[in-house]
Amino acid sequence: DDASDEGLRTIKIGAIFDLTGATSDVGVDYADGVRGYVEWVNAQGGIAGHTIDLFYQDYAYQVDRAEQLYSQFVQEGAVVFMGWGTGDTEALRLRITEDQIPFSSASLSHVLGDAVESPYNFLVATTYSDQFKIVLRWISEDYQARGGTGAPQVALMHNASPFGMSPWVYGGEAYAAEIGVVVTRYEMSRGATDFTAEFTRIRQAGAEYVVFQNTSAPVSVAIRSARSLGIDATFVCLNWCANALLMRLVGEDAEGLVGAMPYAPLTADVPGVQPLRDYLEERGESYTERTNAYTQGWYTFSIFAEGLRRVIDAGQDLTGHNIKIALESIRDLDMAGVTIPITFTATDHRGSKGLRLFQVENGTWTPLTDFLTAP
Amino acid sequence: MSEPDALPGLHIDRVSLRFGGVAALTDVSFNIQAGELLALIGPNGAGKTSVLNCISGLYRPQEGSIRLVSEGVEHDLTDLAPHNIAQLGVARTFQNIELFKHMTVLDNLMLGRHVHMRGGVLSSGIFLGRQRREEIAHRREVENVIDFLNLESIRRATVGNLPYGKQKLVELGRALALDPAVLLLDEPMAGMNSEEKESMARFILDVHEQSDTTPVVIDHDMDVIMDISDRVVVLDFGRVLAEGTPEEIKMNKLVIDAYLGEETIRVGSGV
Amino acid sequence: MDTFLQLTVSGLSTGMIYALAAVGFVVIYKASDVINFAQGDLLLFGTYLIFFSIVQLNLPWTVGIMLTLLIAVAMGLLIERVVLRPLIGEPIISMIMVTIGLSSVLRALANALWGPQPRTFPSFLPDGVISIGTAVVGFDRVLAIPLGLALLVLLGFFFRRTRDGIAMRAIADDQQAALSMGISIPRVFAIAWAIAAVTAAIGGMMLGNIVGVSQSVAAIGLRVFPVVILGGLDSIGGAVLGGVIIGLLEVYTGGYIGHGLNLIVPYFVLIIMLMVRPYGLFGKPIIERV
Amino acid sequence: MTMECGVFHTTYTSDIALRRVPAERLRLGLFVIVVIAFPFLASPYWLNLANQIAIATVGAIGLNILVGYTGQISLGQGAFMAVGAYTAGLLTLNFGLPWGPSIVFACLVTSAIGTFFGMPSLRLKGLYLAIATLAAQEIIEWVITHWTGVTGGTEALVVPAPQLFGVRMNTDFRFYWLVVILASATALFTANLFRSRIGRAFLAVRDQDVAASVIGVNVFRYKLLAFATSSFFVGLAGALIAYYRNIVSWERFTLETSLFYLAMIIVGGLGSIRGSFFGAALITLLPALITNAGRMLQDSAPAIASQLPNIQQASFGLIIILFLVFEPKGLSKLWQNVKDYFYVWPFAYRRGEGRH
Amino acid sequence: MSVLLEFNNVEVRYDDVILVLRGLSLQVQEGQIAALLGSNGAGKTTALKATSGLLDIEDGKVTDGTIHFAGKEIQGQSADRIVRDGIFQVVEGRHVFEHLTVHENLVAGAYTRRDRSSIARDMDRVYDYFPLLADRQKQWAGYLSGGEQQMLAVGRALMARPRMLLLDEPSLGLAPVLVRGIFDIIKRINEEEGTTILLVEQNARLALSISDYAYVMEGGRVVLEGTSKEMVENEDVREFYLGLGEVGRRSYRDVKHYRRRKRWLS
Ligand SMILES: Nc1ncnc2c1ncn2[C@@H]1O[C@H](COP(=O)(O)OP(=O)(O)OP(=O)(O)O)[C@@H](O)[C@H]1O
Ligand SMILES: Nc1ncnc2c1ncn2[C@@H]1O[C@H](COP(=O)(O)OP(=O)(O)OP(=O)(O)O)[C@@H](O)[C@H]1O
Ligand SMILES: [Mg+2]
Ligand SMILES: [Mg+2]
Repeated sequence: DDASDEGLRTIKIGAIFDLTGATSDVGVDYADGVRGYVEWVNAQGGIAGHTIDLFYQDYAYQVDRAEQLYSQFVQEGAVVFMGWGTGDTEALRLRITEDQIPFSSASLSHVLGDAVESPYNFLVATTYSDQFKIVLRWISEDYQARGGTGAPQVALMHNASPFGMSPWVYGGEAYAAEIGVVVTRYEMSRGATDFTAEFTRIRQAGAEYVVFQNTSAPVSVAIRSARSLGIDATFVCLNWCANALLMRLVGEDAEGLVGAMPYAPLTADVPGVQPLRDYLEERGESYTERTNAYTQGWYTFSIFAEGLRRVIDAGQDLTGHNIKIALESIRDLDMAGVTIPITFTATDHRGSKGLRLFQVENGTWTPLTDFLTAP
Repeated sequence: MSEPDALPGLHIDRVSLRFGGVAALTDVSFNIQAGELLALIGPNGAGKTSVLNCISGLYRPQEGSIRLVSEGVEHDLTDLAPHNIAQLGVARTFQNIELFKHMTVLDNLMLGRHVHMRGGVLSSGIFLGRQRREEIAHRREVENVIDFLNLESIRRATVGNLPYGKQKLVELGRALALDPAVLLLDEPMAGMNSEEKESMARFILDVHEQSDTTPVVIDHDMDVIMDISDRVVVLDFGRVLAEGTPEEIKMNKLVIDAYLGEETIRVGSGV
Repeated sequence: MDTFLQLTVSGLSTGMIYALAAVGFVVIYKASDVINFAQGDLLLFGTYLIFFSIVQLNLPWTVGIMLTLLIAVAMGLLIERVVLRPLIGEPIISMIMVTIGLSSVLRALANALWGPQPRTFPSFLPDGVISIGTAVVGFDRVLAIPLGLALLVLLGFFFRRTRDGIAMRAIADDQQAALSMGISIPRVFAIAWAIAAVTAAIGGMMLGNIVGVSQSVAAIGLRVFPVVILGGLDSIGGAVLGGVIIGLLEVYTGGYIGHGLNLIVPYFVLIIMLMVRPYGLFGKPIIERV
Repeated sequence: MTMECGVFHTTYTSDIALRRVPAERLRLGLFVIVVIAFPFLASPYWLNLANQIAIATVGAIGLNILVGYTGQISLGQGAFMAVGAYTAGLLTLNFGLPWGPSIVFACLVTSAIGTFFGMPSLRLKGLYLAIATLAAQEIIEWVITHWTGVTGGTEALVVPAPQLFGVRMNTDFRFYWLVVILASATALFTANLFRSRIGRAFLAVRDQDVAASVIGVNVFRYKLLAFATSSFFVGLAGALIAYYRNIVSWERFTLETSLFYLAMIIVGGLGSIRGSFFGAALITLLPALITNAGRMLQDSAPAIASQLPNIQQASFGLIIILFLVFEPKGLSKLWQNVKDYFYVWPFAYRRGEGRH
Repeated sequence: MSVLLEFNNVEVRYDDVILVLRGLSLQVQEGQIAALLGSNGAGKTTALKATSGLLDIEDGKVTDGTIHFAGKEIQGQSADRIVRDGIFQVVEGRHVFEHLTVHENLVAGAYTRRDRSSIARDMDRVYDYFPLLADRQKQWAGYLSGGEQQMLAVGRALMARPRMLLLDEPSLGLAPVLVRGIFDIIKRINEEEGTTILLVEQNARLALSISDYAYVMEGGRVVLEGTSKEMVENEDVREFYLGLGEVGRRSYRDVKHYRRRKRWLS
């Protein structure tokens, strides 16, 4: 009858967001991106005629809460789950394998892309270590282009967490040695009001490039410390600080910053961001306020939507296993310039291996390079 | 620890104690012989409580020594920690009542048995066999104290809510539960009416007469002190002013001037 | 040598910022023997309130600062009235725990009012840096030094000489006896919380200028905990000295050793120092007279 | 005709029993039945919550030993749990030790480390000593994230599910039995502890340490012992989390965790085992309940639903405040009031002397 | 003479259940010294706290009856209001502010006063009465001996210059010479300044020697009252409070054992 037909035609998706916790500065935009996409796609008639029912909750970056919400949503029938941080994604990794729930997260740690270790985790953006490698290669080229001799000196300033360490431990260290870039690590402690100590050492070491793996707020404090000390180096932000927020926070000091962006900012001149801008404008919001976390949330879900569509089109049941297989069949999915085309295989769940460097010019992120792929 | 060359009891030898500029005790020496009932009196701030604190190890005198001779062994208390001194059989009460306020009377008294009990964490947590038997055996001892002090009706009352006088009794009970060789009482009669003083005095005398405990009493109530004590030591400005039987002390001019006052002696026939 | 000078200068300024954040702790402790876990959130409100006045209400600076201080006082009074007053006479641990609860509520409130996104406001302190030999330090950070010292003098006078200052310390010692003197505990607590909120607002304004308007300001509250312990929980002078010592320690460890050790080295030093002086540098000892 | 008008005990054994009256034993019996029946009736979601509560109960009892019974505020709960979790995880992972011995080891190691951080109690008191536990939190966290060779640094450990009689305890249903038994054992052990010598000495040290020392309690030793005993159970909770979640990541054991546990024992009742359970249950269930309430409102009152995250956070604080303001002795006191009411029911007077 | 303080059938409970005062009624005339005697736990301290508003902090409440001060109902009012109205209580058991100096303790005593100039004069008067305190002005009160703290507690009361003074065992722990001294001081305050005094004191002989009127409390109510002269003559008072039998004072050594009641566990 009608009701059961209706029931069949909704797809339940679970999601946890960080709206109040430690990473809420970017978590909110990501969440809004996901919710935006769901609303948008439902308004378009859903995925192959199925509407999406998104169960979501703030988990305040607390692992226990994430676990609770996960089991609640799955019990209520969620077939796909959108995670967020490294801690919760790790904590749920084995559970989702047993429950066969395809899982995405904004944590781009390398292990999560290993389809053997974590068969149900899908990485829809470039891993931190791939990002770092791309940046290192660019640095080495840039350095030579500027006429530098010898090995370029790079300082990696990172959050003291798995997220912060990830670029380094999963290949970054080895790759730096391989291409002859000298990288020194500096931890950024929580709640610091000042990074003079670190930059004093960076200056002594004579680093020409400083790479940040942290969120925008602490990076902005660091950049100010650096500017007041007059540090003369190129600053490069990886994913979670390369955004509009950072620009707002540091103001004029942002000029010249380089950002490694797996997902294009909403201000970028690529066709893929147009639907997002339209959607936001329709709701009376200005897209310039939004960070690329919004794009990332939106498109992360869109890729899973592609997987769902393929299962439905093949007339199969919407089980986690089927969705996983469908996702693994995605090859070179065109992302309209937002990211490089996405590919998953049965052995490799790192969907994207490329990113684009942007640079702040006159207060806007402007493309510095075309898409670069990981070595 | 060594073979004693002194009589059983407590020997306070040339003890001096200073706090910054304040000389609380200067060259104080006196003996407490096992079996006597000694009273320690003196004006406010004379250093009586300080002497007790030195004996029980709460204060460490800069000079002098305190030795305890009991059961044929001599212990130097001067450098021992308070809990070690308690283990040697020195118990006390406090001027300002220092009970475990949130616990019941029973638990306070059971704590008095602490040094005599052996249970460790593991056996306590499992609470079978030996531990249970130990608990019951000591409970029996404590019930004797409760019986002696007439505390049955308040056995399970929380100590903090008891009236002052009852708290004083519980504190005495806790000290008695230790089964001490020396019992130091700091102003046990303070704040009591005459009826209660009578029973408190009686309890002290009973302890003195019926057990091997040597009581030392500080108090400002001269009627009680002069009635019950065998010997009196008077402190003034941190020094021993006089020592003797109650009769001698009552007549001592120095003591009258410094402490008793003329009136007390004249009207001394009242409580 | 240049490095050392630079580190010292930064350490001093950071230390004074800590001291600014710390005096609020001391005031509350002096009045009630309570560590206020919500102090960081009061700082946070200081930051957001100045943002609110300047950016959202578009007020001129002077008016904005006045308004911020005014709202801070009101908040202090409200907190006292609603949360602390019912706990008068309860054990210390209850009062401490209630500040943990308060912290959570305030954080949620700030989030509801201003959202989690970090914000900025036009810097109201002159930009630019001051050079001391080869070392440089941002002007906004240097300002913490006179501010901190001014608070030290003012509060020092308040606690030693004024009736309410003495009453505050009396309450911390013995609430019942204080009541019997006719001291109104609610009134004095209210004063204490108002002062704490005001110092927090001042600190918060500074921090907003230095690190931006975001939830991370609250985290500074926790970093300040060792500062007050080192100085002695109830000593304003101790807070200032403690702040400077911890600030220097952090920056020296960060500058010479690194590895994130700057977060924990202060704790080691702190505990070693406490073993020598159990009540911090200038804290009052517990009096155990029996 | 004579009538007994109260419960009298004629032997010391019955007088020191944990459950002294028939009603108490009846209630215990009912509780046991509910606990046994529960997993057969509950959905996995509720089982998951139940397991979390059981583990949190162990941790809360551990914390209560230190805070509630010995009067020492601890901000290091999270870190001590981490020690338990990592020790258990590493022993199983690197040495293939079965879960049983490695849990015991984990408890002992945590106990030792807890004792180490309790050492400053030789000199420090009150809030000054609390800093030692905060230092423990920061230092242990640092060590875990930086001692990469041993702990894997910031990466999470993957711990295999424990085996019991050849059965893998990898479902909520199976794990339930393990945690419930261990939680009960913890509760029983602690209850026993506090009706005997050691526990009384803990309480004495809390109430009046000078008086404790003059009746022969070695105050320093007992403070250390309290740290040791407390961290033993805290370590147990940590180890259980390792085996239950199979993934050990330091992010689960931050200062925030410490504050959560403090909230549990405050809301439940300081110095009460029953309170530890109540508090663990309430603080674990609260976010779940609010989530569910919020999701019901999602369509009818979207404005409220959108503030849900803030409501969550505020409610955690509010519940602490409300309890402290209206019932500072926590849920265990509320429970006591209910019992007192029914104790002599239908007569409306209450027992003269309360037990605490 | 008018009635300054009046208890009318006052009932006080702690924690909502523990009934301590059970219909206490008494009156204190303006300018009088009234003594309140009674055994431990009779509720004397509770009565004083009910007057001065200190019950609140201990979870106690006046649940019935009225307390009038100078014609005004004061039960349930906050302590600071009551102090400002002119009632000052010296609490039992020397509650001095440990971390305040002796001097600051005295300043705190004058908290409600505005007349700065005479505060200094009163301070000198206190030091005059208690020279021991004068030597310790700058020292933390927590380090004083028990008796010295008691002097400070009384000294603080003198600083407040109240209309009515409630004294809870002022002689507690004082040396005999000082006990006499402190009662002289009480008498002088009463006579020279006209301060009305309600005195709770276990030393009944001294209390009766300076008071005009006396009440005996038992179990939360008054069981006996009369002028102090009458009371000294009263058989029961002589027996239980003055320790005088028909044959005069007996030695504490001769007091009989109190026989113990049958004991029950629980
Ligand atoms: N811990 C301390 N710090 C500083 N001074 C102290 C300390 N303990 C005692 N005193 C001083 O030593 C002197 C003796 O004090 P003590 O308490 O022994 O007197 P007391 O004889 O017991 O007097 P009282 O009869 O009033 O109780 C007093 O002047 C007191 O101020
Ligand atoms: N805070 C409290 N909570 C519960 N009960 C209390 C409290 N304070 C006093 N009581 C009880 O009230 C009764 C009267 O106490 P109160 O202190 O008024 O007596 P008192 O006549 O002053 O005795 P004392 O001579 O010992 O000072 C006592 O039984 C006591 O146990
Ligand atoms: Mg004394
Ligand atoms: Mg009394």
